[in-house]
Amino acid sequence: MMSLLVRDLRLAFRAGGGFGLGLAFFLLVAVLVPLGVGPEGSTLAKIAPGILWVGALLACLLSLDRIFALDFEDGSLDLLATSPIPMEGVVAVKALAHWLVTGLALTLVSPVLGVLMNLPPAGFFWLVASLLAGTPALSVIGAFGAALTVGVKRGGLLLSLLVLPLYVPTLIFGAEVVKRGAQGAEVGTPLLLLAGITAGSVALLPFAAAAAIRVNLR
Amino acid sequence: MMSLLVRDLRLAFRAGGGFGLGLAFFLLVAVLVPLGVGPEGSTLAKIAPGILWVGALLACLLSLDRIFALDFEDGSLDLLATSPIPMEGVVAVKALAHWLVTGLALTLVSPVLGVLMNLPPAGFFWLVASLLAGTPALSVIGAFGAALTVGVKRGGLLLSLLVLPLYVPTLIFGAEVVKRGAQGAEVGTPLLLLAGITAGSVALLPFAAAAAIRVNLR
Amino acid sequence: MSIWEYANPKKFMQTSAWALPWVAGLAAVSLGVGLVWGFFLTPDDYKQGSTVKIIFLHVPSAMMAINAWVMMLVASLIWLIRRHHVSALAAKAAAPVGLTFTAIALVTGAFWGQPMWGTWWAWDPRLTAFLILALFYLGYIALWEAVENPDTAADLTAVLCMVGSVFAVLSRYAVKFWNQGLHQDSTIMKVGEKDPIAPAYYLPLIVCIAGFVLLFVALVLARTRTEIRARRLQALLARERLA
Amino acid sequence: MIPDLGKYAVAVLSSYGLSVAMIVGLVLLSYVQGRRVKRQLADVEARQGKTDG
Amino acid sequence: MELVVTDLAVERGGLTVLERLSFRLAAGEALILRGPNGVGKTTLLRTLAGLQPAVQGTISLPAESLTYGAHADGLKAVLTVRENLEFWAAIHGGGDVARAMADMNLTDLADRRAANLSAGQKRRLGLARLLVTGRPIWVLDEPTVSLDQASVALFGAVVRAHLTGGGMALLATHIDLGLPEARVLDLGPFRATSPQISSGRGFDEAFA
Amino acid sequence: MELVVTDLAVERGGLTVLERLSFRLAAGEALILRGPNGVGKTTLLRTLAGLQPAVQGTISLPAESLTYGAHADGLKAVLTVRENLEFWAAIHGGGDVARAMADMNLTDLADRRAANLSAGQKRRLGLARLLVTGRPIWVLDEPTVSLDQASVALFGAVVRAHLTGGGMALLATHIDLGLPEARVLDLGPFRATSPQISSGRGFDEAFA
Ligand code: HEM
Ligand SMILES: Nc1ncnc2c1ncn2[C@@H]1O[C@H](COP(=O)(O)OP(=O)(O)OP(=O)(O)O)[C@@H](O)[C@H]1O
Ligand SMILES: Nc1ncnc2c1ncn2[C@@H]1O[C@H](COP(=O)(O)OP(=O)(O)OP(=O)(O)O)[C@@H](O)[C@H]1O
Ligand SMILES: [Mg+2]
Ligand SMILES: [Mg+2]
Repeated sequence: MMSLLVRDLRLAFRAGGGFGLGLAFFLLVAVLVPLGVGPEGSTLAKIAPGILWVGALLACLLSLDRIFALDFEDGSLDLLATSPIPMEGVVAVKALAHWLVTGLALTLVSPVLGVLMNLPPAGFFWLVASLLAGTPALSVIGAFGAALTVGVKRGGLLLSLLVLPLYVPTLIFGAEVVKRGAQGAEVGTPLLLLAGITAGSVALLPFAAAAAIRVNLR
Repeated sequence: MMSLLVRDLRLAFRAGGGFGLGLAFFLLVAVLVPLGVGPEGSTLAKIAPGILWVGALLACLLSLDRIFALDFEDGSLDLLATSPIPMEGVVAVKALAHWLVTGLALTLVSPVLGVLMNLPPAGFFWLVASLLAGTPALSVIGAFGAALTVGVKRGGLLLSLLVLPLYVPTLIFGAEVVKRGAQGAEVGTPLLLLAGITAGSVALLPFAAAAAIRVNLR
Repeated sequence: MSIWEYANPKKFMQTSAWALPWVAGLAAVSLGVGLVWGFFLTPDDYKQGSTVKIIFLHVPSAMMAINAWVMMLVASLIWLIRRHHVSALAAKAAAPVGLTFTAIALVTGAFWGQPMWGTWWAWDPRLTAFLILALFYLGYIALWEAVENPDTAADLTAVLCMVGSVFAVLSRYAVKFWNQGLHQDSTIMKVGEKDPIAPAYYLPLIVCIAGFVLLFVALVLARTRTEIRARRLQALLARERLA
Repeated sequence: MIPDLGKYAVAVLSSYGLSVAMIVGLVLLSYVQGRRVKRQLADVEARQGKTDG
Repeated sequence: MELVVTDLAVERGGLTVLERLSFRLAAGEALILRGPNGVGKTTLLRTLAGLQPAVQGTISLPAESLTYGAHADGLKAVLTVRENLEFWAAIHGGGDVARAMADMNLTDLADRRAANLSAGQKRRLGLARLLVTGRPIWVLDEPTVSLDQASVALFGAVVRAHLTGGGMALLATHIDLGLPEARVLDLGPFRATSPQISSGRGFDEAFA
Repeated sequence: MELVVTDLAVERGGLTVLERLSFRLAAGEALILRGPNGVGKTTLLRTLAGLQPAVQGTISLPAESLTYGAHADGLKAVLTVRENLEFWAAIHGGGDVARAMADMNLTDLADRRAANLSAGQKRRLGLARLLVTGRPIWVLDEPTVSLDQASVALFGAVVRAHLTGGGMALLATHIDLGLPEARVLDLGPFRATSPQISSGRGFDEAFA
């Protein structure tokens, strides 16, 4: 399992592997929205929590189809299915690798984008905290969606359609944490719910995803 | 050339061809942003022009990598390159097909999303007009980006990174048209500039894109 | 005789061939009666004016939009556990019907909201939850369309339906948490208590609800028959190719 | 014969109109698909010498 | 150790393609599957590998004893030859990567990225993967596609060594592999006669 | 009409792989290219097809007279056999689709989607595409991969008919195509001796 994680990370960091592109996309959303919406500081400050979370979500989404599709195309997934590692483990490790190269990376750069979006100072801590608590759910739910669409040629867009509604609760609670945090209000409840969704998804969805992959391979 | 257009449209409408998924993505952005930002009507009305244009842009972006990558992978692009049709024609036709299934479709549904985003009534006409004037530029610029990245495995994210900066002027003028239109202000200048960008891109970029494809094939 | 016999396609085809005209006829009658009654023969509300007539479309379609998803969930579970092809195909057949009902609820709600709340659309939690439900329907249908092998598609969509149901419920709570909302609470089921809906509206509403239920059943039966035939057609063609 | 709908006529009529159109559309679509598939199946079964089920 | 297949039927795209197939393979034996295009060789191999369920019949083999080599090699273009092999070795609990590279004449290329290999070298790398899995039953689909004569001979030698060490091999191919000691099984006679709609057998009969 | 290649050098990945290659092919002739894996067959064919520039030397052939058949067939899985062929026919100005299907024994499959063809049928469809282009020079890279014996014979007959009608064919392969009348050119002797950094020839010399 460890070697699978190492390989996936290595692939992500090699040329064309996609590391940094999720980040770049997050950055671009944070740049484009002010361009589209206009430069007014107060409006931006108000929408910053929501837009930053939507941006993180879209950035996650864009790299989802790499999770399994590449291994499916070159036959690695067949070979992994006949290997001693259980498919649930494969899914979990691949979701973890995805989180490390997107979710974690997004979380770490998010304060910079908070500045671009004029986020009130009190919100920065909660932005990082909510992303840390919420992005693992994004990766696991995404891995489930990727598992459903692994047999479909260029399933990327179908994947978006399937996964985005599943992201709704995470998005709402995540953005709510940041919004309340920025206003200095109490954030306990949404943060707890966010963590709950993450815990539940991480515990259960790998099984559903592994089942979907087995169905798609046959 | 006509037969190429017909084939591309046919492929888009067949199972898994991707028609409708750009639309779905546009819809999803219009749904997710209010979920993130909050339900307040006045805030939404203020950011609606910008967000709708950003959504249209992202929806276009997501289907860009289909323009050439599928034909590259199955060898059709090599065969088209040795066919009597000039590569510039191939690029133009494929950009047109992309526009028909995304840009035009987005334009037609955009009023519905305007409702969701609480766009002021005066803005609806200008939303449609600006998308009609601006989305062809998105498709042509996107085709250029797709031509640059056609040899890269899973170039999708790299493509986003290359293309998004090129989209900036279109986005700014497009959103400006809608914003001014919604306020009842004068929209002539940005609309003219938008149309100018489209005309220029449509006239010149197919040549650059064709050159890029030839380089990538060899 | 076990209820599972109806999961046998042949048995299903026989029974549904017999039942379909009756259900369809009853649906047409009750919908016709209910809607005509509701549209022509009900008085205007003192507060809402003639818009109250929208209720006869809005409430039944909203209820059936949810019930259709529940039916798909049950059918998906039956498929996953007992692998009866008819139940998988019934779930597939129900999805476009559910989507249409969702769309009707949204459209009538929007036309109601314009005079009542002064806006076509508000990010009210119930409305938002419905929009998300529509997205789940879209994704479910798109997945059926995208996967070629019918058994694979049945398995994948069943799993999606289960996971999606959990997240749809989660979304409902999330959306409620996020915004308290304008939409009135459900009163239709509280008849016993204070009877808040005047009988003048209540009776035609009941007829319309019955009509929508029957319409749903009729459409699902008819569409399931089509799906079964399509499945068999596909198999026969495949056999022809191989032979 | 249309009842007096007052100032809400547009809202009520459009609701009824669109809803009925959607229902009729779905019914027609289901009917047409059903007929087409039934005919195709009958063709193939006739070709393969089988009886309908 | 033995691979025993009894009365097997396999399906592809919802139709049974092969049926009534029985054979057994003992340690040290190789079996070559032959048959025209589309007879179901790939389908059979995938079923044996456990990637898809059998329609009927039984496959008995020791757990985790089989490795599958498909048309696609499962190689990552951006990893080097050594990195590719080390990964598969680690997944299977650490085979001898250096030995496998030596056996398939890849040692000189150890630090070259798979993307810069020629088609034949890529295929050799795919075959070297079999060696690092350390599994006794090799199930290979057209293993010598795009190999030239010299490489085919190299492959023959590796298979022979594997058999001598008590391994087994099941190979599907259209061309000559240079393994005269292997038994040959022609799949033609096992073609499903009146192809059934296999996945929904109850389904089809209900209409008949 | 004639294809004349004079003192050609071709490059792949920035390195010259073949050089000093000259041959000519007249109407009605076929030439089979042979050579071990990685010698540069694919590279040569792509250069002849005009998909990449030659490092040195000249290729003279009538404009728009050549069609290239690569490993990938350029087929769309969701289109039917007929739709695929009609597309390529329309692009090349309307070849005879029905005749091409008849020649490659595809008429029965006309309305089947390419996705549901077996590997061999897919390859036959790829070869039928050559017929609808109506072009006289066929440049084919391993055309018989994954074809069984019967289909190889069918292919041989089609090529022979094409030659009889005044066409030409250039085929790269490792195996026997059943075309005894074709000349064979072994590429081994044309391997570039001291591979040059071809893309920057001035560049290379500047450092020497
Ligand atoms: C697009 C928007 C709307 C959606 C999706 C929607 C959805 C729903 C749903 C799901 C119900 C559930 C029925 C039940 O639980 O019994 C319902 C009932 C109802 N809705 Fe809406 N609604 C929308 C807009 C409106 C508007 C604008 C009004 C009027 C001001 C309205 C008035 C009602 C009424 C009166 C009921 C019946 C409640 C009862 O007595 O049970 N709705 N709606
Ligand atoms: N996606 C599909 N849908 C329906 N039928 C298919 C599909 N793929 C393959 N088939 C059919 O299944 C049968 C068996 O295919 P399989 O790939 O097992 O053949 P094979 O013996 O491996 O052929 P080859 O020699 O080309 O490798 C073929 O007749 C083919 O037409
Ligand atoms: N991407 C690449 N970068 C660098 N070198 C490459 C690349 N691809 C191929 N080569 C080298 O170019 C040479 C020629 O390759 P080419 O594909 O033309 O060979 P071929 O004769 O067609 O081989 P085969 O018999 O495998 O089809 C090979 O030695 C190969 O190692
Ligand atoms: Mg095969
Ligand atoms: Mg080659």
